[in-house]
Amino acid sequence: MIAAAAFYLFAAILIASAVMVVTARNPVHSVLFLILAFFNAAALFLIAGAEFLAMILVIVYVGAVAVLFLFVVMMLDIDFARLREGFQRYAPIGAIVGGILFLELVLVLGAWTFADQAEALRIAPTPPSPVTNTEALGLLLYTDYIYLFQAAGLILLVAMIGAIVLTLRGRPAMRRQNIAVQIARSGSVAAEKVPVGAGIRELGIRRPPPPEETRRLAEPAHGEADHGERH
Amino acid sequence: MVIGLAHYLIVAAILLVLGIFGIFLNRKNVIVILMSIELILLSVNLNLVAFSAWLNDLAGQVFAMFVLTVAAAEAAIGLAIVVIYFRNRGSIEVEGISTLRG
Amino acid sequence: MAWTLALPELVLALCGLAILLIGVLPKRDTFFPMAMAVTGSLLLAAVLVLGQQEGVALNGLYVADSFSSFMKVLALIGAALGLLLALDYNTRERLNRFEYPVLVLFATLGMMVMISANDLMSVYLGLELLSLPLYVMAAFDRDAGRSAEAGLKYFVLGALASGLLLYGASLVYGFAGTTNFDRLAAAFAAQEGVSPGVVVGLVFVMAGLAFKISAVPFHMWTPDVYEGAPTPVTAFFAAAPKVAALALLARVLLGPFADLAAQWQQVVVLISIASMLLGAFAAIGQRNLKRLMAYSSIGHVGYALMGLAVVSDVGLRGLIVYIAIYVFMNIGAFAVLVAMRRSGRAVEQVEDLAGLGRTDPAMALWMAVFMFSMAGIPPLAGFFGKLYVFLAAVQGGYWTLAVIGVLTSVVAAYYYLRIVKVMYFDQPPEAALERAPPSLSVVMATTGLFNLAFCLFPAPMLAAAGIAAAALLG
Amino acid sequence: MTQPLLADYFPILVFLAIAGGIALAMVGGSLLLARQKPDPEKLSAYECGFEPFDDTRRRFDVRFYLVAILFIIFDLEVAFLFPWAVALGDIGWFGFWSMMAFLGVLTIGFIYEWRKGALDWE
Amino acid sequence: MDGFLASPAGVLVITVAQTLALLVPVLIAVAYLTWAERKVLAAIQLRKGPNVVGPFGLLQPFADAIKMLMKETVIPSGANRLLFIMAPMLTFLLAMVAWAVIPVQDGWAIADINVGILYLFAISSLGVYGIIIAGWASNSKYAFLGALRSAAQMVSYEVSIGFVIVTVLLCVGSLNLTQIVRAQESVWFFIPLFPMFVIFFISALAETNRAPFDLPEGESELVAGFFVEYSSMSFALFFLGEYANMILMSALATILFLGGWLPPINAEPFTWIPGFVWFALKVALCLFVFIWARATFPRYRYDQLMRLGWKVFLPFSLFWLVLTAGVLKLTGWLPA
Repeated sequence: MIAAAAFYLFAAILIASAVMVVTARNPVHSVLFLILAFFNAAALFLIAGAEFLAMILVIVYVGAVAVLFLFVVMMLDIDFARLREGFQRYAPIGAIVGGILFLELVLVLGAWTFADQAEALRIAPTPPSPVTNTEALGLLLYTDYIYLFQAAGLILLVAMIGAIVLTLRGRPAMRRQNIAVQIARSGSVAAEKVPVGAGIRELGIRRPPPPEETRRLAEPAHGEADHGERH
Repeated sequence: MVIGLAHYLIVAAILLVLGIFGIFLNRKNVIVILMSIELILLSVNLNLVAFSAWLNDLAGQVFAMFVLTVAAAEAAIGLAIVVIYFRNRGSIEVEGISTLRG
Repeated sequence: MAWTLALPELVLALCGLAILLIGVLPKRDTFFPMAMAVTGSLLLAAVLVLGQQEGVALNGLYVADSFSSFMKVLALIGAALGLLLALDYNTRERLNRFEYPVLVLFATLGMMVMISANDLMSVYLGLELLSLPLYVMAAFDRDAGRSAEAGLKYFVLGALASGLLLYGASLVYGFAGTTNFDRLAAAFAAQEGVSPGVVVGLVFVMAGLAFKISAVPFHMWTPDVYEGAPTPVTAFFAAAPKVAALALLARVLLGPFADLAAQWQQVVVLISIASMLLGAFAAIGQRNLKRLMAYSSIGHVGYALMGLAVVSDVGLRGLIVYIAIYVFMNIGAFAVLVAMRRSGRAVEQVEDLAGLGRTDPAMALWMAVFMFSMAGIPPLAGFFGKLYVFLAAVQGGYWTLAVIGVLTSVVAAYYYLRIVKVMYFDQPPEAALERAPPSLSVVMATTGLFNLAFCLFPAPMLAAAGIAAAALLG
Repeated sequence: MTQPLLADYFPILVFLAIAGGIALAMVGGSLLLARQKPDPEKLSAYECGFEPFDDTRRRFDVRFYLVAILFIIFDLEVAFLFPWAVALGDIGWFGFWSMMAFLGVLTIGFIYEWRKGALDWE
Repeated sequence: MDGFLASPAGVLVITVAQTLALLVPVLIAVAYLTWAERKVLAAIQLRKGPNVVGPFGLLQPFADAIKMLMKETVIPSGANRLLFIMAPMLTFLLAMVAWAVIPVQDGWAIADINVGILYLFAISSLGVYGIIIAGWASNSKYAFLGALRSAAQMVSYEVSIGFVIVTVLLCVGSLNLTQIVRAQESVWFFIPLFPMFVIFFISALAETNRAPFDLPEGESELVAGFFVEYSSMSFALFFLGEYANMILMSALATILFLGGWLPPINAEPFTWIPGFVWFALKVALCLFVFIWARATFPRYRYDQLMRLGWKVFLPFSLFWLVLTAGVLKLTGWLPA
């Protein structure tokens, strides 16, 4: 009984937020309603038993895609008034078309019967309960559907290439921080063991040679001792 | 009143109709069109998961997993195109897209 | 399971990855070498496809038969020629980034996955692997507002179409129990009545696929995207993806849903007639050559669908021959279009061809060959393409289809021949068109010779098409 | 249809309600208790110079879009890794190498990004 | 009586009781974390922390709370009122809701779902929303830029956290948090997976905008980042949310790497102490290191911070994941 109540609650919020996504005045509000719709859809997935897909829906869509939507919507300066003009003109026609399409679908979908040989046609029967939903998917995804899995990998690669080709602009010559160079110490500026207690008098002021000279010095790389005299 | 498959299918059908309705209604704002496409894909995933649960066959969930991942990558590319379109045109209204006409 | 069956796709993917890595290593741009590497790997894949044996593999997701081999070789050749068109144009228009050939390669890989799909899931993933690079290529010239706009329009309608296709696929899965084509065919063969859910699902799937071949009810994007995208990208749009989409539609309709022919045949007939009518009448008033080519490609898809509408092996053979000839006609015509450049700027209006007969006779001759071939004037290949399709319609008893076909090809001939008139009888403007670069003249010559020589020995193509049709319907 | 599954998720709803209640109570409490005396000066945005001329949500560096897009793609990669990590015991070497191929493809994409400078910040 | 307990209303009452039994201590812990942080920072900087209000300043958190309560909530004119108020509540709410799945002791997890770790990974990836909405709703340049930067930072470190979690899952074989802790009975995972533990901890620092990675809210840079326009209780809620996230991340680190409620040695003297005490001690240890990091490390520049996230952590954690999978596969130690 609770499952039915939960289903109706989530389905109602899902449809209401979907309506708000389509009719919201401000695109940022419609993105937030889209996130609410994804949450409720994830809850419906849970009720149907697909818990891994529910979590992935939340992680991927709400965690990543909707963030990109927010970035795009927030960074484009939109004046909302002008966007609403076409709304009244199309609303009635759209409503009628939508209504007819929906009625026809309901007629068809209501008549669902368990296809008689569906039992035999099943490629991947849901395993018994000790195997969790995630493990069951894992058993299938990488061995039986390896062809599609690699194709999905290539699609992700193409999306990566496409995003970079479209949005990346060549940066002007930018001085990059090269940590390796910063840390590296040229050979000549080695730490010098200074005898303790000796006053400044005997040793004289020791200063590392200026950088250009150091590079010239560094070429004839002999033993360490040789550097000592040259200072 | 136990939850039947028809409940899921009807919710998915409503989402589909709202998605298509959203596209033809908001021909002004490309972002809302992209969101309507996400709604359509959500209704497809709902359909697949519901059928997979009732047919006791995991193929539907595997299909939904691929639809989810590929549609997310497609949305990423779509928004990249919207970004470069916006950089050239200055606004994301669809009505602005009328230079190609005739 | 014999995964070695999918060797061509595997090799092409590995080549793509290698080229991507090699292309990004040197600091300076490597457009030309990478384009050559991609053309090489496309031809290598074509050779591998020819050597492929038949069978279903990879857990029923992949099928390789002579139909898929024929169509894959055609798609690969179309893609290779399409890439050759882009070599000179991209360097002049500062689009010579090495990602362009890599995207062409991955789009072709998507086509191969689509053509040899044996499961609704492979259909969707192949379609997405094809469409994603096309969206990026359409918006490739990101500084030109037109290209971004074309990319955006193509994306929005492409995403909507794949959404519809998916909804249809989910209904078919739900009501029939599986997404695998062989099992679907077996299921429909066994039971007589089929549940309405499957029919609605099929309608949605057909809507999604009709969008990809830009058949009439879903053609609105075609003219704008063809005009907005850079010309070599438009050439690529018009040739190879159409082959893959038509092959996929044929396999889906004649494979699993063969027993539901009563339901979908009427729809295909209507789509074919509508496409032919629009292809003929909408292009008459066109000034922009790229929009004209868009409407002409819608028309040609209408003729090709006539072969599918008659649901017979003769009809399917007609479709295969028609689409093969269409690829070569279209690539040739677009080669001329890409070569049209006046004082350093690419031009695309019909008037820009004025007086080409005098200023550049060779290019004008090739353009005339392509235009006559598209109009269906006898000695050229276009005529034979239309001949086989009309024969199939007549044998099948579809008189209305054949008559409308003839009438629309007569009307379409008007705007093809008007281009020839403009080339030979109008006064050339003061600044003549620049000479075509070598890569384009090679493409013009090969496709032009194909159109001319087809009538001399059509036998090999016809035989191959016959075997391919038998493989699908057998 | 898996009914018991729902029993596990019920506490999450209760948590949501209670945590929401606490947050509302805090903000509500301050709105009720504290003396609210809004005056234009106090309500102006925190600014050392003058009020920003137009809507402050100006266009920003495209770099943020690129990070969000790359995050989506790597998030999908992680999403594919979860079922693999859980089922690695039973899918044998074939499953292992199929994931290694998938990671190889995406690592090539990562190297491509690195060389193109998509990961460098100003 | 048990009839009532079994009935739905009964289950509701039990769950509410369990929730309060867990949330109230967490809230108190959050309050006292603020106090502990100021005390530890003071000790490290050789000065006394708050010691005026109550013995050793123990009532300081309550004093702060009341002060915040009495302050006026200023909502800037250009701001988007509803979103402005909702953003801090969202951050706080997310940090609290995650505690439903955390197994404080064996079998004590209130919602012992078998995708526990995914639920936590989802909650941590939602943290971005509180910050972005706050930055956008307060309609000020500083706030919006700060929000974008911290969102980009959190997003970048999210990926490496994902890879680290998958590495741990390889050694466990199940997504359920109780199973993860039980798998560590032989050896705590921070020993075999030490580099992953280090990366997870540093990424947790970046995820909660703490210590060396708090550039977006660095006072000197962006005038306190996204909550520049906030005041009184909503400001306090942001801070409570941040500290609650800190505790949550420490709890996650404890569960994944430090063996949750398991005693260090399974011998007699240690097993007398109940599990949740061990859990609390380990979380306290992690929190101490959080605060210690804040006291010692200089702030990262933004490009160094992003470079570390994308160019060091991501490839290394991916490499380590592949290495772990290979080793486990070769040696056959993979959990069935």
